[in-house]
Amino acid sequence: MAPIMKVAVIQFPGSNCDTDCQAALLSFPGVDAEIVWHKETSLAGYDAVVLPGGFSYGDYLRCGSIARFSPIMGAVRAAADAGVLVLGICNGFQILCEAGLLPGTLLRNNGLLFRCEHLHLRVENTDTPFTSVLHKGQVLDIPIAHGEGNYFADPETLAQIEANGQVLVRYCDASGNVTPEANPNGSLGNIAGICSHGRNVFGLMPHPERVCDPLLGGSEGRGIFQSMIEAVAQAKAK
Amino acid sequence: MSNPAITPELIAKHGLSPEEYEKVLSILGREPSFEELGVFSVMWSEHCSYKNSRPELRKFPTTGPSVLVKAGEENAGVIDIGDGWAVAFKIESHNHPSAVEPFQGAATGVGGIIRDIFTMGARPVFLMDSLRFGSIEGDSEQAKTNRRLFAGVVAGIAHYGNCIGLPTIAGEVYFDESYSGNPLVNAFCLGILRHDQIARGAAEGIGNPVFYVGAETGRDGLAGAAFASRELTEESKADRPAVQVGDPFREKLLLEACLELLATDAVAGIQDMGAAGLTCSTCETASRGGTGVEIDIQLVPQRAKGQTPYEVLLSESQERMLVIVKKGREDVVKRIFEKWDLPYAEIGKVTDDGMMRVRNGNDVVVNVPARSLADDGPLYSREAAPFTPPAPLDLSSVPQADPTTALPQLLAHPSIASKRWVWRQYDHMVRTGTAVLPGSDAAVFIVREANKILAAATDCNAIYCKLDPSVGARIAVAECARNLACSGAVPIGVTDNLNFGNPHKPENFYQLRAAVEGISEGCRAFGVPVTGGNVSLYNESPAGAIDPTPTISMVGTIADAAHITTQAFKEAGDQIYLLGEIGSELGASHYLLAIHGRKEGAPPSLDFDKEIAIHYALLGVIRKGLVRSAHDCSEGGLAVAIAESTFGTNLGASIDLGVTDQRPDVVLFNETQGRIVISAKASDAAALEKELSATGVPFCKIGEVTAQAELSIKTGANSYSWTVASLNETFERAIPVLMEG
Amino acid sequence: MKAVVTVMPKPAILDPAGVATGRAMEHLGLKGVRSVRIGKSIEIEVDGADEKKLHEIAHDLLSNPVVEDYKLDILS
Amino acid sequence: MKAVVTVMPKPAILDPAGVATGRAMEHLGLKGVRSVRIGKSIEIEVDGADEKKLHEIAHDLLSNPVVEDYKLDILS
Ligand SMILES: Nc1ncnc2c1ncn2[C@@H]1O[C@H](COP(=O)(O)OP(=O)(O)O)[C@@H](O)[C@H]1O
Ligand SMILES: [Mg+2]
Repeated sequence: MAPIMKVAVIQFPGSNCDTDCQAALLSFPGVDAEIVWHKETSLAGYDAVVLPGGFSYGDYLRCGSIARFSPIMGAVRAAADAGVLVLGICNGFQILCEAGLLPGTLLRNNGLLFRCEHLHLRVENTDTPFTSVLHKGQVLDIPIAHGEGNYFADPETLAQIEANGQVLVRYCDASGNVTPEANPNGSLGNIAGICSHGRNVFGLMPHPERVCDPLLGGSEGRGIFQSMIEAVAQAKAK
Repeated sequence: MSNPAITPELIAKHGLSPEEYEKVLSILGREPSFEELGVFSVMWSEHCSYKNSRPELRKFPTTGPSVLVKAGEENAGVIDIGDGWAVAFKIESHNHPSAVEPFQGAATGVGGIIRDIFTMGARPVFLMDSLRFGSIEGDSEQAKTNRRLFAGVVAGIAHYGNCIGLPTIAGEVYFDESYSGNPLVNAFCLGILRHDQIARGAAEGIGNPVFYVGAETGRDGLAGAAFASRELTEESKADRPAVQVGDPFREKLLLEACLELLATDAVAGIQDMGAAGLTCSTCETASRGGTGVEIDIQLVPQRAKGQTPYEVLLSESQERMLVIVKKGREDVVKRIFEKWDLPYAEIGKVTDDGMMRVRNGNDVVVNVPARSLADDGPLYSREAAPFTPPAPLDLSSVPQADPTTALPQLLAHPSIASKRWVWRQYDHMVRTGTAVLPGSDAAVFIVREANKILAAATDCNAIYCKLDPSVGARIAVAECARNLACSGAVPIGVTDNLNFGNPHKPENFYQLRAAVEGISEGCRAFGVPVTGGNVSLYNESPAGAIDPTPTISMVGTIADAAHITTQAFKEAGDQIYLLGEIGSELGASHYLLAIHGRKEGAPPSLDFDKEIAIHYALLGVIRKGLVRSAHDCSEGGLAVAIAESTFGTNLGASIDLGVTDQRPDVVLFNETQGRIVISAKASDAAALEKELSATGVPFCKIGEVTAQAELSIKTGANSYSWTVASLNETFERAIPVLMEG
Repeated sequence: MKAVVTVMPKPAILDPAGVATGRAMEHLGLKGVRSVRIGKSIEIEVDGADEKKLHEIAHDLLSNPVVEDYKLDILS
Repeated sequence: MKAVVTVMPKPAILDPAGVATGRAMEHLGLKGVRSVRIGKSIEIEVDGADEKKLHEIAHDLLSNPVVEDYKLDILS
């Protein structure tokens, strides 16, 4: 039987959450997930694309700055333009920003150190293919692991994405309050993840694929993938 | 450029003694070339030859039904874990490079141990780190230097591990003056493989081509192996250009490319280039294969122009491997390494004459029997000083500290305080297998592809080892096993890192010998083999030798996910028990050190039979589903252990130890071995007590988990209490405040 | 051709590393530190002299125009 | 006083960032890239003019003499 959703997980040189994302996706019935090498140039046949975390090209120059010129990025851009779902996690988010598929950029954490820990996210908008099964104001426990996750955009851009409801998740405390203490990296407006104007490209610094198994710290990341599956299924039903 | 003449000074500079040089002459039957002198020098250094420690290392138990590759046979030992799966793991030190350049020294230490693991054909899955620094408290220049070293080492490990995508899931950090100027940086890596994937580091098959793959050779870490085998002196600073820089990105590509290559059947042998680089890998593969290897320096990919053959041979550039390819399969290497954008070159072939032969174009610059380098190095039996056991602690000389203040002081001691500041900088969740995160006893990792649950811990209390090396080493093994038991795991193997001072000093050599004997005894008692390890000698700074530090890392397996246990209390009303005795041994304790500034007395005694009985008893009740939390008592004793079990929960504990005839400080802070604090549902209490009684191990109920987040402890007529929040704050803030102000 | 590209954070962008370094300088006894900004210096040696291409690379690859400015100096 | 400290990896030392970036430049069509080295550029504004102190800071704080060289330029 054909899968409900066939996902391409892009493997850049230096990606290291590629197989984690693949395993998380494969834990959903009806989902097929394949690793696609960055030297490929087509994404035909895939319903969704995931740019996983890691250190593409070592991230030595600037996170995501080299990966965005990879051969596959032309196909990623075309897919995004065609309305295919594109999810960038951590390094994937950085790459999407560098490629201009999402506005703004990610600066070094204001505490200057890499941070890996569980923290809380508040769901801000459920009217998207990535958050539809969640509810507004819901608090998710999802871990981060990054040294450069400090979201920045110029004031006009920021005002625009806020006004358009493009901010999908913000760092918050356990009760859902968006406070400076709950901000792990200095992100403007505690922004943890944003989507594109067209809603089909989503980038976030936290790692939903790390919380898709109760044995491994929880399953609160599943809602994001589940939302994607439903969006794809609905689109196919039409 | 012409080579220097071989003079006694040059020989001495290469660290070869006159007798060793005589041996070189008799092997060759002639004077060595400059390159050959360099090759003998690094291969016969302590770092590569273990010339001072090998006779001792033979005492380790290394065999067992689950041992697939024995210690010393290959780059890392391999242990069967069932269903056709196996693990390869090993620990390695990078102490001296980290003293000179903490960030790169630690980073390349991690890179090196990862290569040791994937050389075996295993996919690396997690890391641990064991670290020692001088005191980081106060405003002295020394403290500032120690903070700089600590920050740099942690950042270096984070840089390499995070970038390559391996979680660092456990470790330890201690601070003690003896490590000022000579920090210890020991890194551990574990990999997973199927039995039929075990790769060998042997140059098999006469005529097979020898490939160089990975990063280009530059003038990195020239003669680092020799450098690691000397004491750190002021002059060491002049060795500074010898620093190696790690490139975790390249290593990630190399790792993927090598595993992809090994999955084909094109490889006859593979060996990483670690210490002594190209030299070591060529002569070791030849020696293991019973063959010879001939290479041409001019074919080696090089980063810098104008490097001499000597430099290329001895360079310690990172992220390189030597691969012996089956003749006719060269195209497989080409295809895979081009895919991963990595340099590769055919640089020679396997020969039948047992020689390590190095050409520079048409000139032969090295022509030495490979075995003489890799296996026939000098061996020394050093003199061990007679040991006088420490006088037992005279308790009357220890003023009684008020536990109300002593407990927070202990929790704030950097060696006991939370290491979150460290492991938060490490990605400890990548590869989505970490089921128990750092901060509990042993870390637990689920290997998805093999459907196996592993646990791992690393331990060594060097104060115990300083005061009585044999007892200290035995305790290190027991503590590791205890940490595993607390997580629900059964040990399967040990790797050790022997960090000691200059072995020419008889008191240091005694420490080495006693530690090896202690570890051996411990491993025999627990029935686990030593699968490999590392020796780092000459850990001395101008102030003297470090405290002897035989770091133990132990790996275990957990049969069922339901057995995974953590140290935190779970629910109000749960009953708290102590397995083992209340104890009274205060000698060598952290209480004495942190509160009274004294490092003295005899370390606690260790009875393996009792210890093992307790571990079995604990595992038995864990498997019956009767245990909700388990945490062993280590530095700081019972009070610290109970406090730690309240952290990270919104719960408290009400404890009554009921002891009337002992000083409260002794009851709360003694470090008697073999003690574990567990909690159980009230409704399971009777069943638990019944099970435990049947095992015959000592245990007693000591209290209850409370909804109110307060810790209260009664001993005899004295009672003490603290809010959990204040203790937790003290525990969590200690290191960040020292490091960030 | 030898060239140096200097990439600096835009004036409006907060530079936490610069701030931290400025503080450390004061601790080391440098008085009156007003501002410290940390950027990158990239030295390039290349055959030929395609200055236009270099500008393109400095703009697209070496700097992130959202938050950084670059300066290209041709040394020889 | 305005000063710029340029900190570069020492010539013999591997510069992974430079290597990765050099390759990316070639992919972007810059031909004949011989070497790329990436260092830091630190702009300092400070009251007074203690050049000796600045050298000290550049050496001890801003650079790591084990693997890096620095250059101090006083702009004004
Ligand atoms: N350097 C480190 N890296 C990763 N984890 C660490 C490190 N140091 C300590 N930890 C973790 O912190 C916890 C407490 O460590 P430690 O105080 O050494 O425990 P114990 O006394 O039980 O051996 C453990 O989970 C340990 O793995
Ligand atoms: Mg423990």
